[in-house]
Amino acid sequence: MFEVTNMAFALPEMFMLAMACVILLVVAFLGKTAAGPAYMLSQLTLAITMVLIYQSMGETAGLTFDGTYIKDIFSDILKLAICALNIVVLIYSTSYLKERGLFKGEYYVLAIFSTLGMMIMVSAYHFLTLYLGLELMSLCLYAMVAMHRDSAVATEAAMKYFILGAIASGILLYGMSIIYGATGSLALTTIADTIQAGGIDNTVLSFGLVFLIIGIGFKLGAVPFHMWLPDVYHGAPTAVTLFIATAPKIAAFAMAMRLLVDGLGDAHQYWQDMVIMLSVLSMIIGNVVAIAQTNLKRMLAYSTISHIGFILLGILSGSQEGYAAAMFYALVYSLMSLGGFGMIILMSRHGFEADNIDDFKGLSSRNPWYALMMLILMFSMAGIPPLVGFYAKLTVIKSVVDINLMSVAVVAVVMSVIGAYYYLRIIKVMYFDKAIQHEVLQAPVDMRVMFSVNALTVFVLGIFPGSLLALCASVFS
Amino acid sequence: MNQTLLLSIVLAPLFGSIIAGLFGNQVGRVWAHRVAVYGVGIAFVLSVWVLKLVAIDGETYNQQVYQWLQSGSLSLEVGFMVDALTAMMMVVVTFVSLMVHIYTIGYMQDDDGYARFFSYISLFTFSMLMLVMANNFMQLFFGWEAVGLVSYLLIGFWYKKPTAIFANLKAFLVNRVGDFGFLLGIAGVLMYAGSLDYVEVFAQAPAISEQSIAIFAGHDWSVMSLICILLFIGAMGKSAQVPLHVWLPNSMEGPTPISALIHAATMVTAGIFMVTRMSPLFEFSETALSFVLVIGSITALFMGFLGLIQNDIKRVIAYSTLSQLGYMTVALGASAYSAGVFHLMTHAFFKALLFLGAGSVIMAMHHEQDIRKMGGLKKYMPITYWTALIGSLALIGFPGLSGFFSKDSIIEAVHASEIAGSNFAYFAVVVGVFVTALYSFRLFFLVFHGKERFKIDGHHLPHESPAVVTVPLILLAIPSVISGYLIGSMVFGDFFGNAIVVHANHDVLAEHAESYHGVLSFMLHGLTALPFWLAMAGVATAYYLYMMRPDIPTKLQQRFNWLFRILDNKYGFDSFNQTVFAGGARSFGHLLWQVGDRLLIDGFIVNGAAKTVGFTSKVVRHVQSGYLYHYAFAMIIGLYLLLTFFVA
Amino acid sequence: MITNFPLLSLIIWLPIIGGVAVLVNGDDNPWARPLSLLVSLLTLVLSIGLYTGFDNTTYQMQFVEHASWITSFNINYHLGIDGFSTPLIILTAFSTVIVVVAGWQVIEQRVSQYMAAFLIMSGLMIAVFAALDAILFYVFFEAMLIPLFLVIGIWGGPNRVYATIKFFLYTLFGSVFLLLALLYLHHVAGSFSILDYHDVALSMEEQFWLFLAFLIAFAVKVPMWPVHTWLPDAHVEAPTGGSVILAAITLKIGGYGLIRFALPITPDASLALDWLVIGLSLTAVVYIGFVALVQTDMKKLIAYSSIAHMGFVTLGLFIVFRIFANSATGSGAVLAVEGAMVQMISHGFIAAAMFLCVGVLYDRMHTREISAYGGVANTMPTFAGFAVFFAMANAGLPGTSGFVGEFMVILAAFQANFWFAFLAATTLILGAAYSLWMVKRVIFGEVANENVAKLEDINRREFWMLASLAIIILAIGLWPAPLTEVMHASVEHLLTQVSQSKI
Amino acid sequence: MIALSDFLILGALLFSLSVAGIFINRKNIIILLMCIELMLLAVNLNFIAFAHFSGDIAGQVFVFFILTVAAAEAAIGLAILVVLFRNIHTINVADLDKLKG
Repeated sequence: MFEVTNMAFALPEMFMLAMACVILLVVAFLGKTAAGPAYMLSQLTLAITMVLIYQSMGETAGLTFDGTYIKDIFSDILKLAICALNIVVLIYSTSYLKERGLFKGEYYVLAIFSTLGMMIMVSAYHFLTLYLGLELMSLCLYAMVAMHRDSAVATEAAMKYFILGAIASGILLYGMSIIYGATGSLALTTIADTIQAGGIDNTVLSFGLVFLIIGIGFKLGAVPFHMWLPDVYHGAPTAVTLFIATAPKIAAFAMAMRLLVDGLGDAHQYWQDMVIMLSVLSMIIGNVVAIAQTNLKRMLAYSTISHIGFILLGILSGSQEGYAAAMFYALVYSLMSLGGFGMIILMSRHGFEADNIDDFKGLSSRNPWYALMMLILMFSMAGIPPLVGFYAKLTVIKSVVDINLMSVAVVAVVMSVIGAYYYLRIIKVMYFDKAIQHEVLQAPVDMRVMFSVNALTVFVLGIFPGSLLALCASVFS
Repeated sequence: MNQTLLLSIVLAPLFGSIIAGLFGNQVGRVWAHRVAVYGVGIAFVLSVWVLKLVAIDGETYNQQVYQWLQSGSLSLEVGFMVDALTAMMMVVVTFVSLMVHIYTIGYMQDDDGYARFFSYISLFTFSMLMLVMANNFMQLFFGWEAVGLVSYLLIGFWYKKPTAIFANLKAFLVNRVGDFGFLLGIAGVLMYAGSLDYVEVFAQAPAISEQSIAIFAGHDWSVMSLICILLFIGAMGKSAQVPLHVWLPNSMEGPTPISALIHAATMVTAGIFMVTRMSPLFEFSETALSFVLVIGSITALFMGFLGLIQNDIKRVIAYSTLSQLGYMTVALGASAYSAGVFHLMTHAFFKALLFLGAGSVIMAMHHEQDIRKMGGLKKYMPITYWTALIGSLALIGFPGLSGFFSKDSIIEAVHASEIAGSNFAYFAVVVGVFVTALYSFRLFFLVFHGKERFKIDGHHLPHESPAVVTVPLILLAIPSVISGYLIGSMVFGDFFGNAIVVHANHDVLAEHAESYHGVLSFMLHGLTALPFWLAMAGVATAYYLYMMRPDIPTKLQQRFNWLFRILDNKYGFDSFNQTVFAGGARSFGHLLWQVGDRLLIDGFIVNGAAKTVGFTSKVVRHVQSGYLYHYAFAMIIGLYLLLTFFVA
Repeated sequence: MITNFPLLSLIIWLPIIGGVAVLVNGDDNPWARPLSLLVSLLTLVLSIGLYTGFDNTTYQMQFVEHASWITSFNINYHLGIDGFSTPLIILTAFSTVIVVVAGWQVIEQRVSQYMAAFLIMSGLMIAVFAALDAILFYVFFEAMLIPLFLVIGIWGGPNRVYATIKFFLYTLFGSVFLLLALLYLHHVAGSFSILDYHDVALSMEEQFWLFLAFLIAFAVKVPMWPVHTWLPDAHVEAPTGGSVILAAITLKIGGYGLIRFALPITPDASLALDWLVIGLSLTAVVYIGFVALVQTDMKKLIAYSSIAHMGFVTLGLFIVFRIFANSATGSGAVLAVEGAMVQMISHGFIAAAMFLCVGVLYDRMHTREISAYGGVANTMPTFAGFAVFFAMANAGLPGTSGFVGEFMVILAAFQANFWFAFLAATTLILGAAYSLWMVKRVIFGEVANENVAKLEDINRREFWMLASLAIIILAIGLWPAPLTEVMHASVEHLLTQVSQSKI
Repeated sequence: MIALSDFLILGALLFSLSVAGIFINRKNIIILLMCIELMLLAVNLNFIAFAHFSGDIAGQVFVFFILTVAAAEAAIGLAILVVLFRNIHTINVADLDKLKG
């Protein structure tokens, strides 16, 4: 039953919760001047949390809080990734926020709270915890999108995000209720056991599954539940877009894995086809529509959708290899989009968003180094070796090939060719076009360094992907 | 006979060529021509030595120099095979080449490309020697193409002349059409003989002749006929047989020494040599032989006609060359290989002589080549006159001169031959004799006799050419006279030994060999024979028409205008090729390019696909209408789809 | 021959690292050119070591290197060469030197980037020929596109963007199917080692699809009709160096891929579908020959002639089945395959030389239109000599390397079917026609205009660049045996592989 | 005695009603918020019904959490609505169309 010792499993989350409250108080008391300290504190929090997670990484996995909460190598890795990503995200965003008068304490409070939400999602082993983590994350994100109060697009984006998000969680809950009715439990362990035992009405099960899938698909941004994604990415302040586009995707991936694999793993034959549909649609719509975009944020949004399609390929394979591939892809994707949106922030300055593709014209002559970094990121997203994006695609496609879903694999590769086109367009703009304006970068040093590190990681991981792949593989074996 | 000897024969001219060609500027004009002349000179002397070894000591040689390529069980080698045929060709080639080298010193003396020219002709000598000395088809083909290359370079030697660079392209392409067949023939040989070495292939010949191949489903053809005809197509290209003769008249755009060396004496006879060399194969296919016979006789007769109406001194001789090549081919067709080769040799001497004489005239006329603007040159340039007379007489086959023996033996051979088409061939060669005499002496009279129609541009009259020009003329005149007396051993004797294979059932020369009792009786017999009187008639007609009654030709021309126009258009071969082949190929290419590549592949498929995707993208993005209720609706549709499809 | 010294790795990584070094040196660095030249020359010298140390008697892979790379998928850094890859590697190393020399003065802007791109590309391409692990192969196979994409896009002509993106997507489209095939084979064979792929048994249907995948991937590279249209555009827009590499090496990767993958892995499908490949090859020879005839742009003309010449490669590789059917002795088959290989090597040199000639003219007059020239021989006699020589080699004149490959393939084709040989042999006429007609219009004739009159003859750098190529072309033409004997064992092995059914 | 199915049907009806309300209504964002609440209520009904008939308490506990979260959600929603109104001076759904394509 309920042992205090096991609460240590949740130590990082508890610490983060405490720190979140501290930051909240600091912000409350210091008011306007709180931003700086809040920033420092949140970075500190994330750093220490990482240390805590890392320390307990080797230790035994197990459930706590009456089986509603799990700590295993999977959760540890993803939490580490989430915190690490958010540290970088915060570094990237400061200058951007400052230039636009958004450098407020609230931003960091929300950021930390939603990070907490993500971590809870990653570790949730019970519908309830899952739902709470999801909402904690989402509500904070809604607010963050709306942070830029005077921007009409930002608030519009927030509103759309909120409404659709609410609907999605409603649908998810409905699904949960059905599964609850079918299995008589909310705990994933019990659900798994009951399904394994069999004797559940398949109709009810698949009926509930449909709603769960929609909830997952929405959070991930899979077609046809992706409609919020381009508008939000486009409308939100780039700093927030950056935030939404990276860590939450990992959390959503974790949610998908918890629900579909840990909970309903034995119902694989029911959800596989559904996921195939989402995956194929996402790859097609995402890649095709991205071609027509002129706004880089929007283009990246659609490219995200297509990447989600690839991640789903790994999940639907239902094999441990496939799960590992999906996990690898999720991590790699968040790393790449971190760089992608980071580049936009890097280029932008006060009164200039740099989110139009034409803003990158002739970059290679102005800033050869950063052009090169962006080149690496774009080729990686396109999945061209020797960059890490290639191995992500390789592994997920391999997992599909191994279960003989050749048609899906063919769609995937053809779409990756179509996708390559719009990434090439960015490179073409940077390298083959004449520059139209010649301002120098104003981004602070720490960001420049961090961005270079970010891009170079993509490159180095491309040459030595072995360790990370092995890590992901080890999680599921 | 050893390898060093043969190698030095081949490499001496090559060395000269390289020095003159690559280092012409360094060594200067004089050394350029010295090196080249010495190179060929050495080759000539050694070739004579080789001939002596073969003819007198009866040696033969056949060994590889190095292995060119080894692939699977097939081994391709570069090597030499020397027998009587080869030795004879070597001597002819090097001798004429040497003459031309010397002649060139005078003829080209004030040309900028002096060294380059020597380099080319030396290179030609090398290539021609490689061709005749080859002991396998690969090397034969190498020499075959190499002489083609040099011919290309030399016809276009004056590369500023539009006509010259048109002519050399034409020559190369037409030859390539021939080589197209030749190469296929070689491929056939390899397939059925499993080797490209002469000896091995000839050994296989009986076996091959058994087999048949179905080119078109259902029609079995004799493999041997196929191979031989394909090989002969190559010969048609090189030896300018109808319809692949079109390049030779244009080739006269090249400097005159070239016309003498390449386009009269040696290269154009490569085809004759090749067929003779392949006699072990051709003997097995009467089909091929009669094909050869008919093509040859057509060339012999109809090309002769064209010679009648040419006014360019070199073109007249060129058409005469075509017709004479026809004679040789006829001989081959009649299995009288030795007669054909014999004529090849004599023709080489007197035709080279005629061309060089023409060159000498042209120099005197300051590069005026129209015979209507000449005349009466006899008194200005006696040496040229007398040598030219010897040459012409030899050409028309005046008894006692070389041409008489070779041509007569051919005519007799054809007369005796029984294979299909031999009757027509006989008619052709006999009529040909008259025609030959007519155009030859038309030329001769118009140039050297009658009134002087050229304008003397004030200061100096035409004068005899320098020694470097006249000496070769004299040196060539000698064999033009005496070489005929070799007929005893070359045609009726066993000079060629087993280099030439003739099957008993069409060994036409054998019959004559019995009735051959020495040169004198042959000549006496010739005096009573029809060809001789035809020739005389031709000469008489020429004298009457162009010396006594110059008005008649013009009248005839008006009277038979249609005939004249046919001849003037050279039977329309050139215009046909220009429009159908050249033009046709270009427009066909345009069609494929514009319609096939541009429109269908690129337009529809490639860019079409890209456009489609782009268009779809533009359309689909409007689904993202921006309206919340559409977004929600999309989700509901998704829900609906999932529910309908997947709820078990 | 198993040696401990990692010669192959050295040859692969030396240019890549050297390229990076050049790149970081920056553009205004005077050492960019000499350094690149040094690196490329060093690579060439080392690669010759491969030839001298090569053991002709065995088909086994040599200079093998094996190291674990991606353990979780058992993907290895597995290198090795046989008779097919060795000549191609040397060709690559040589072409790189030529390219560096060719760009010496011509490239003014972004010199180090230019040189670096080519050095890195050369390393990657050598690796493609040496890779024995499917994924390793694919990685280099694709990675090679990146520098080429940039080279064409940055230093290319006016329409470069269309050309380079077309080229990239075209080839990418082809290669993704290769990836699928490789993954499927791993699924069946349980390993990514190409050599294991050779031995795995496959049903006819599997082979059929795998073969199509291979064919799409490599047909685009070769390129075979009708997926050739990227090549003329790419060539026309690419800088001289780009064209040289494109023609000399990238096309060869297509042929090499067919040898390494399609034939040994799916022999039965190759047998069943050889009519397709043979048909396309002959189409390439004839159709493309006519198209080349009417080109008005010199580079386009040479590009089309490249396609026609590569037609002989694919023809030679796939007539072997018909030859086996016709004759008991596979001698003709050996001839065919070796002919294809020789044709690849020789085309590498000849096409490179032709493009360099065009480059020489382009650097002086900045146009590639044939009509803009005429009578170049008057002002550039030495160059004219080279141009005519290379044109003759392109037309397959005996004594030049261009002849050897075509000769071998045509001889072999006759043993497969008379009409194959017949159509293939049309290149004697067409090849001569388009090559020499161009020469006639560009080189010969009176000086066409004052620009031509102003031309000055090639300088020492250009002279040695062209001379070295001329010497090699002549050497191979006069004595191809040293080239072919390297491949005998491998060819024999390949033929045994294709003659055994896998079903 | 009311059967489980009756509750479920009612829940389903409420759910569909709310869904319909969301995409049929094109006037007022407030109504959207209400529809969302309705959706959550439908879910709650399901949970309670299942909990009751399976005699398991967890479902009812879940409902309490849902209610609280719903409240927080509504708060955030309204806050965003206020900001939105400040910017575009309307709460008409059809006017939220700056972002599209």
